[in-house]
Amino acid sequence: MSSRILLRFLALFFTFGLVTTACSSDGGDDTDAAADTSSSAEGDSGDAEPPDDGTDTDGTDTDGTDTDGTDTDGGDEPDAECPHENDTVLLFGPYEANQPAGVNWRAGVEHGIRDVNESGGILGCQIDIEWQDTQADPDISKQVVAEGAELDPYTIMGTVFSGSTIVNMVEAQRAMIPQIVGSESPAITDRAENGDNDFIFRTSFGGDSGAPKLVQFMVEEGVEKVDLIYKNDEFGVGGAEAHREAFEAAGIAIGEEIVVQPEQIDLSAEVSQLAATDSDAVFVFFSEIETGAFHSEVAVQGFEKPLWGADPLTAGASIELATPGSADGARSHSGVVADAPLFEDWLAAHNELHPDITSVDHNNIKGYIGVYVVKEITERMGSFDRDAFPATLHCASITVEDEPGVLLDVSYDANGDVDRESFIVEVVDGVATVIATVPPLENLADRGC
Amino acid sequence: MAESVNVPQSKAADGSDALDQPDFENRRDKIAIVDRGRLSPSLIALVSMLGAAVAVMPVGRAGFDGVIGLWFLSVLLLVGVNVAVPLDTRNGQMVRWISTATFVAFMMLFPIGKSGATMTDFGLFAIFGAVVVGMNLTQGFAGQVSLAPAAFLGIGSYTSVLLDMGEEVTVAGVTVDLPDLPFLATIPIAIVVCMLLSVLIGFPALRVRGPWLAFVTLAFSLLVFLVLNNEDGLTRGSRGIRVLRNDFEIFGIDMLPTHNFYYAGLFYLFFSLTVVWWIVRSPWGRALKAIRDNSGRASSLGVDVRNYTLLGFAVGSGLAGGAGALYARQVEYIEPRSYFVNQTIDFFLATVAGGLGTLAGPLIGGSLITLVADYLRFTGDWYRVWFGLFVMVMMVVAPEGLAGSFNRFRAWVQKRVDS
Amino acid sequence: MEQFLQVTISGLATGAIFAISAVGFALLWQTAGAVNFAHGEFIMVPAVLILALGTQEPTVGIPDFIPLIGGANIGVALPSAGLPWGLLIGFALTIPIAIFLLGYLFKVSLVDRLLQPGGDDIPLVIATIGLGLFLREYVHEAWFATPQPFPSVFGNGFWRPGGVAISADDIGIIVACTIVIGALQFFIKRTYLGRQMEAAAQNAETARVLGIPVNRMVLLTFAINAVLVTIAGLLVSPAINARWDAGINLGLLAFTAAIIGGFNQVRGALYGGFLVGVIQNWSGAYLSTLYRDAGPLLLLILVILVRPQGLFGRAEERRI
Amino acid sequence: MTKTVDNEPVVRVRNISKRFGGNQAVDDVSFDVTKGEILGVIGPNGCGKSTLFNCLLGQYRPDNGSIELDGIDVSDWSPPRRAKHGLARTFQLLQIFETMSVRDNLKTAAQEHIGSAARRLFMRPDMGLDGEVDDLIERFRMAHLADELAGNLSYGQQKLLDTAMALVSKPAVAFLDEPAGGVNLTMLADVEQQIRDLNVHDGATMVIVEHNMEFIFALAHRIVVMAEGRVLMEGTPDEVRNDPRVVEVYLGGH
Repeated sequence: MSSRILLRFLALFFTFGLVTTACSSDGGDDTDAAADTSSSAEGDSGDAEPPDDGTDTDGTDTDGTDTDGTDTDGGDEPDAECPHENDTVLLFGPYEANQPAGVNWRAGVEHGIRDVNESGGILGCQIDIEWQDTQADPDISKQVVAEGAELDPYTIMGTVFSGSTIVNMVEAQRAMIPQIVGSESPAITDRAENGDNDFIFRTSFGGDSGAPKLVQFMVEEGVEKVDLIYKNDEFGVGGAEAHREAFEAAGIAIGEEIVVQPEQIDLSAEVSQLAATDSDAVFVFFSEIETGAFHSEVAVQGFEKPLWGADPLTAGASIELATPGSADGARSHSGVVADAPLFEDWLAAHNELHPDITSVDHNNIKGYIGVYVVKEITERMGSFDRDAFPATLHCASITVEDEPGVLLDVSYDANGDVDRESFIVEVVDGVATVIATVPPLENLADRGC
Repeated sequence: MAESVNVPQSKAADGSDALDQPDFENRRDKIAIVDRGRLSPSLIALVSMLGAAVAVMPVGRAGFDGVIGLWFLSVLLLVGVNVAVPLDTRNGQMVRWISTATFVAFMMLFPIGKSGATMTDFGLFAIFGAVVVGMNLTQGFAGQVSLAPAAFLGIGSYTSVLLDMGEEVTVAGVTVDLPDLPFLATIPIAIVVCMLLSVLIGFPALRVRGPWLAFVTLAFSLLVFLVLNNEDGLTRGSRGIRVLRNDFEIFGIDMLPTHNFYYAGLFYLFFSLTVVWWIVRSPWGRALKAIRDNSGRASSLGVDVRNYTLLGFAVGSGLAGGAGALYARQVEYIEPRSYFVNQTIDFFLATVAGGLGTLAGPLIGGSLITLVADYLRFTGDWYRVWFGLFVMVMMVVAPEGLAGSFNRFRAWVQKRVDS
Repeated sequence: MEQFLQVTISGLATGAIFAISAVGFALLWQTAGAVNFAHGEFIMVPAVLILALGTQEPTVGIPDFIPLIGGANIGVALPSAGLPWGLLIGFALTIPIAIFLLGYLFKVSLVDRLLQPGGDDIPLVIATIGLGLFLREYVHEAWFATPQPFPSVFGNGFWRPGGVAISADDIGIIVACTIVIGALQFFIKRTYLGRQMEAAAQNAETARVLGIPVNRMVLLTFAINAVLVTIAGLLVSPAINARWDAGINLGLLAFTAAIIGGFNQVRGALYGGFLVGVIQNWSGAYLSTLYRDAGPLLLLILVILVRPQGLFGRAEERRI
Repeated sequence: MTKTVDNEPVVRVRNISKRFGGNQAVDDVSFDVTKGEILGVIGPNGCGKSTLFNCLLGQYRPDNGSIELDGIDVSDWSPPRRAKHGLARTFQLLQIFETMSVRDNLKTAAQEHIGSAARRLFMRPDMGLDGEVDDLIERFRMAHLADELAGNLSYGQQKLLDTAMALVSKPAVAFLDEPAGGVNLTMLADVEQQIRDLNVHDGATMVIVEHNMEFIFALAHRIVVMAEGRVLMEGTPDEVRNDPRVVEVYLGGH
C-alpha cells in the first residue's frame, strides 16, 4: 500500500527531473562556455603546455610593446576589439594526433601563433587555440568540428587529411566559420562538389593546380608519352584525374593506366606491366607506403624510365621505406619543401621550437603559413569580421612584402585554392633536392576572379 | 570446432544433415540468456549511461550544474527501485513501465535547448544504435556472427542516396537512368535490398553449423568495399558522394536541421527496437531462443533452424540497411572507407559489450561507441585500447555484457533481500 | 611469357607470405579448436618486437607500458658483418617473449576460460576480436603510428635470369616458408611428440586415458604457434613494413588462405597461401588491377559453400 | 493389458543401414509401427538403437534404406520437416531448453505444427496454445512448476518434460529414447503411468528404446530386439522374455 504511494511519488519526481534536464539549455551562457574552454584546454592538450606558457609569459613580458602595437593599429581602427575574452582571438584546431601529418600541422600552426603573438597578435589580440584530435577518422572529425564550432572560434585551422576535411567542412560551412586546411584533394575546393562552400581555404596546392606546372616542366624535359600509376583512393584518383587533363592539354600522350589498391604490398605485376610499355616516363600517384614498395620493386625489375610524381614520391618517409638507393632519380613537384634553401631560417626556428618532431615537412610549413594568412586578411579587413573574411580572401594576393610570415607570395582564387611559386625535387643519393623552381600560373582570372 | 571433440560425427559427405544434428552434450551457451526478451530493468542501466554522457559532455556542453545533479539523483533512485522491486509483482510491472517511459521521454525531450554538436552525436547514437539492435538480433537471438553490418550499412547508404539523386549510373558498361525517388521511399528499398542480399549469402552459408557465416560475411563485406571503391560509374569510387538532406519533409516539417533530423534517427531506433521486441515476444522469438539454447532439440521438434537463423540474419541486415539510408544524411558525405571492416568491429564490440540477447544491451553498446567514445576522445586512441581490453575481460568475467550484468546484479540483490 | 613468369613467381612469393601467416592460424584451429581472429596482430606484434630489440639503430624503444614508468630504450646494437645480426638477435630475443605472451598467456587467460568442450566457440571469436583491437591500438598508441622500414634477413640482392627479375627476398621467403611448413607437417605426422599432440587434439578424453599429458600438449601447440608467428613476423615484414595496422590485412589473408587450403591440414595453409598469392597476381595482371583482391575472396566464398573442409582438407575429419 | 491395435502400419522402416568407418552401426533393419501401439526397442549397449533413431528421424543420413510415414517416403526430408509431419522424438541424453520456462518449452514443441510462418510472426505469442499446454502440464502434475525455468527442475521432472515435449504436438509416432533412464523409482511409476495414459486415452503411437526391462515389458505391445546393429527378433513381451537368444545377447553383451 505505502509502496505504491512511494512509487507514484517517485514517478512524479523522475518526470520533474527529466523535464528540467531536458529543458536546460547548454552552451548558451558565455561564461559557462568560456570556463569549459579554458579548463579543457588545460586538461586536454598536455603536450601543448610549454608553448602555451611561453606565449603567456611572452605576452606579459612584451606588454608594453604590445600596447604600442595596438595603439598604432587602434589609431586606424578604434572599433577593433578582440572577439574573445582576455583580449584574445580564439581559433579551433582539429588535427590528426595519431598521424605525422596532423602532428606536423599542429606544430606548424603553433609556431605561427607564437610568432604572431610575439609580434603583437592580430589587431592587438593574442591568439588562443583549442586543439581537438580527430583520430584521422572522417566521422569523428565531423563531430569534432561541430563541437569546435560551438566555441565560436574566429577560424578553424585543419584538418590535413582530405578524407576528413571533405566530411567536416560541411560543419564549418554550416556554422559560417572560415576553415584553413592542409588537404590537397581537388574535390575540396570544387564548387560543384562542395555545395558552394565559401568558407574553405587551402594552404597549399590542390592536386589540380599543381598539375599544369609539373606537366609544363615535363614537356620541357622532353617527355612525350607517359604511363600513369596511381592508388585507388581520394588522393590518388583525384590527383590522377587532374594530371590526366593536364597531360592532354600539354599534348603528352598517355600510355598505360594502372590502378593499385591502397596499401597493396605486391606491385610486381604492375611494375612488369609498366616495364613492357613504350612510354618515356612513368607518373606515380602513391602515398608513402606504396611508394616505398614501388621504388624497391622497380629496382628489382630494373626499368630505366624516369619516375615523376606527387610529393610522396620523393618524401623522406618513402625513401626510408624503399630499399637503399632505389629511390634515386625520382622527381616530383612540391608546393612547399622544408629543405628548400629559402626556408633555412624558418626551419632552424621550427626545430628549436619543436625539437621532438624529426620529420619536418610541408605540413609544418602549411600550418605556419595558414596562421599568417588569417592575420593578413584580418588586418586588411581591420576587424574580426568572419562574414567578410571569405570575400576578402577570395582572389586576394599576399606577397612577402605585405606579410613576411607567408614565406612565399601566394594568391587565392575564388574557390579557396592557392597558387604560388613551387619546386621540382629530385632524389639524389637518398636525399630530396630542389632542382628547379616553378613560377606561379597567374591565371586567377580563369578561376572565377 | 571444439564442441565436436567428443561428439559423434555426421558422416554425410555434403554435410547437409549437419545443421540439424543434435548436440549430445548438454550444451549451454556461455552467453547466458538473462533478459528473456522482456523490457528489462537494464534499460535503467542505459538511462544512467545516457545521464552520464549528458553530464560529462566535453567542450562547450553543460557543466555539472544543479539540474544535471537532479537528473543523476533521479537515475540513481530509478536504478535503486529497479534493483529492489521484484519484476514479477504488480509494482514491478509499474517500475518497468516507468523505466521505459522515462527512457523514451528522455530521448524525446533531450534535444530541447541542446546544441547542434550534441545532437549530431545523439543522432549518430540513434542510427548506430539501430544497427547494433539489428546485429543483436542476428548474434544475440539467432546465435550467428555476422561480420557484414558495416557492408549492409554501406549498401543501404548507397542504395538510398543513388535512388534519391536519380542520376545516370554505369555498371559494367551498361548505363541506367535511376529514378529520382523521395528520400522516405528509399528507406524501405534499402531495407529490402539488404534483406534479399543477406538471404542470398546466408542461405548457403547456414547449411552447416560453425563460424562459416562469420567468414562468408567477412569476405562479403570486403567484396562490397571493393565494389563501392572501384565501380566509379555507380558509386563515384573513393571520391565519395556529397549527400544533401534536401527533400526530407514530414507533415510539412523540414527534417534538415540537426535537431529535427535527430528525431528521424530516433524514430528509426524505436522502429528497430519494436521490430526486434515483436519478433522476440512472438512465437518466432521462442523458436530463436530454443535454437540458441539447443539447436538439435529444436530441430527435432519441427523448428526449422536454418530458416529461423536466416530470417534473424536477414532482419538484422535489413535494419542495418535502413540505418545506412539515414546515416548517409547524418554525415552528409558517403565514401567506401566508412563501411570498411573496422566499422563492423566497432558494431560487433558494441553488441557484445552492451549485452547479447537483451533489448537494452544494444542501446548501451551503441552509446559506448558514440556518446562515451565522444566523451573519451581526449584520450586520443587510448580508449580503443581499453575498449579491446574491456571486451576481453568481459567475455571472461561477464559474458552476458553490461545489460546482463545489471540483471544478474539485480537478481543477486533480490536473492539477498529474500533470504 | 616473361610477364607470366614474373607475375607467377612474385605471386608465389606473396603467397608464401600468406602461407606462413596462415599456418599458425590453421594449427590452432586444427589442434586446439581455437579460431583466432587476432592472428594478424599475432604476427604484427613479434615483428614490432624484433625491430625494437634488434635494430642496429635502436630508435624504437620499449614503450611506456604504464605512463608512470616511462619508456626505456633497450634496443640491441651490433656491428654488421655482412649479416643482419641485429635482426637475428632481435628474433632470438623475441621468441621467448612471444612464447610467453602470445602462447602461454593467450592460452591461460583467454582460450582456457572461453573454450570449453561442448561449448560454443563464439565467445572466443568475440574475445579474440577484442584482443586484436587491443594489440593493434596499443602498438599504435604506445609505439608508432607510421610504417617502419624492416630489413630483410636475405638482403636486397636480385637476379634477372632470362628477363625475369627475382629478388633474394622472394626466393628466401618461398624456401623458408616451405621448409617451416614441411618441418611442422613432419613433426605432427612423423614424430612421437607430434602424434601425441594430434591425438590430444582429436580426442582429449581418449588421449588422457592413454596417458598423454593433454594439457601440456595443448600448451605445446600454443608455443609452436607463437614461434610460427615470430618467424612469420621476421619473414613478411620486409615486404609490408612493421606497421600497427598490418594485422588487419594479414589476418584476413591468413583466414582466406587457411580456409581455401583446408584448415584441418597444416599443409593446406601452404597450398592455400600459394594459391591465393598466385590468383591475386594473375587477376591483377590479366583481369583488372581493381579487383585483384576479389579473386581470392570469391574463391573463399565458393569453397565455404561447396567444400567447407577446404580444397586440400580431408572431408572425413571435418568437424562441424 | 488390452491390445487395441489396428493392423495398418503408420511407419514402415525398410532396410536401414548405417556404417561409421569400419563399424556397421545399423545393419539392414526393417520393421513396421502400427497405429496406436507402443513398440519397444531393446538391446545391449552399443547395438545401434540410438543410431537407428537418428537415421529414422533425419539426424543421420542412412547409407541405404527408407522410412515411410503414412505411405510417403520421408527419407530425404530434414528433421524439422519430419517432425512437422508427425515424427517426434526425445534424445537419450536429456535435451530441454533450460533457460526457458516449462510452459515455453511445451509451446515451442507445439507451435511449429500449427499455422504458417507468417502467422507465427504476427499472431499472439501463445498462438492459442495456452489451454492445451496447461492441460498437459496439469496431467503431468507440474502445474506448480509451469513458470519455473526448466533448468531448475529435478532430473525426473525434466525427463518427464522432455517426454511431454515429444508428445504435445500429437505426433503420428513418438520415438522416445530411454524415457525412464536415470529417473528415480518414485518418479518411474509416474512416467510409466503418463505414457500408458497417453497411449490409452489419446491413442498416441510410440516407439520406445529402453534399458529398464521391467518398464518396457510392462508398457510395450510389441518388442524389437536388436543386437550388433541387426534385428534379432520381434514379438510380444512374453515371446521376447522367453526367447533364449535374447538372454544370450544380454549376457554376452556384458
